[in-house]
Amino acid sequence: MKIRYFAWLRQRTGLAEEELEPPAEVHTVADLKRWLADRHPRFAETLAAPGVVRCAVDQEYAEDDTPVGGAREVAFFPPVTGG
Amino acid sequence: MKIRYFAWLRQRTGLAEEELEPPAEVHTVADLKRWLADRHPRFAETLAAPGVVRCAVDQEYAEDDTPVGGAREVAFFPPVTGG
Amino acid sequence: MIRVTGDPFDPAAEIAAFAAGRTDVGGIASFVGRVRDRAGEVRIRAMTLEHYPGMTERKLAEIEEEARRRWPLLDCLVIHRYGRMEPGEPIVLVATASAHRAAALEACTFLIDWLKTKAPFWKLEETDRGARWVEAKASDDAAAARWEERATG
Amino acid sequence: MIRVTGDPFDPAAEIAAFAAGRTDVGGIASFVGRVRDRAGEVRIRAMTLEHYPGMTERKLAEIEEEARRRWPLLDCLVIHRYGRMEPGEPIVLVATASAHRAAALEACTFLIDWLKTKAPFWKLEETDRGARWVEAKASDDAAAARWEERATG
Repeated sequence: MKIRYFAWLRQRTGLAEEELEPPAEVHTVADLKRWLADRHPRFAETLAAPGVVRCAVDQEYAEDDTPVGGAREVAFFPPVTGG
Repeated sequence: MKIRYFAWLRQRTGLAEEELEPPAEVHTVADLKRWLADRHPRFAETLAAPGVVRCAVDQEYAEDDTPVGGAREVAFFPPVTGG
Repeated sequence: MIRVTGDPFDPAAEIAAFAAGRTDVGGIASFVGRVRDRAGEVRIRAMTLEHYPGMTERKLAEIEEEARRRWPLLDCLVIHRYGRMEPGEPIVLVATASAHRAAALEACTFLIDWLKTKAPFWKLEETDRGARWVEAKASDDAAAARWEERATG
Repeated sequence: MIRVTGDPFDPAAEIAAFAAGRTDVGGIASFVGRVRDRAGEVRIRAMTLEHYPGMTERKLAEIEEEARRRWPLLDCLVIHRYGRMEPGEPIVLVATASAHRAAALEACTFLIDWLKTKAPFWKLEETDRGARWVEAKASDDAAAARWEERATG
């Protein structure tokens, strides 16, 4: 599974993307966040703050309860500010 | 006093403008309409229909009770359709 | 800026020149109204716009002033053509510039809505069934009325 | 049509080509968003737009599809730039064409409102006090929420 980070989350984790194999008990976005928090301590506090981190699973916006099993790509980023 | 007619009112009266001296008893737009109706029979029926003829006195939109004494220019026209 | 002209104009060139080189502008909205080739089932060959010289410029200036009073516009342009035009030709251009998009977009919509009901223009259509004067639309009155300010207090 | 580009683009040239030669179009609305030279008291030297390649195009296409579902658009164009831009440079262009003005103007406003809150772009400002990521605005959420359809029945 490819994990991608954008904007200041990318700066916080220090990487734009990484290829990871989450363990079998990671079923949802919430599970994945908990697992990633252990790997990226500076990402952990950000994940804990409500409304700060948005997520997309296979390029569709996702919520904490969105399943990630079988996903090819999960992305984390702050609220968008384009236009 | 210059009286101007626009769009199909111009076609109805047969003239774009005329220079007239209304009698002293013509105080308002309504008075002027009555006086003009006698001069332009084909204009009379149009003036009688409600909401069909708009008026401007010295290039400001006017109502039936707007005074015309001292006006240099009074215009009659249908509802506008620009843009 | 207000321009009332009997000559053809190029909306894209006007938009290119509008607020050019300004770095305080965050949003530019524009609207171009063009002659269409049909109205319902009726084919339109041409459209002639008659106007009231003098009063037209005065009314457009008042409408621009009102837009500038309501929104913090950095620039504002209204060009309206009169005379005979064929399908595809531009009749009117409204452009607005502001620091933020909402002001530019709302002011642009306001300007064209008020212009439609307050500027003294009249359209004569040449159709395949003859010439006819376009009638005022209730929907235009309703669009303009949205912007009437309610009395306060 | 959707275009996401790292290269500069010319909004006026795009508007000139948009719906060109069509005689069924009665109204064309457009909005251009540009980099501003300041945000409040802070001077902006440049703006870098990061985006999510692939998802950006997908989201913009969805937003265009939604606009076409809601309004009878004859043409629709969204160009959004990414990369580094300086004050005065265009970031985004939205253009809409319809038979009537209300559809063009509403769809244009809708497109920019939804794009602001749904397309995955992030702005990094270079200011005279250093670089900073632009925060999402509650006013943008409110503008986008205006267009949420209420469930019927």
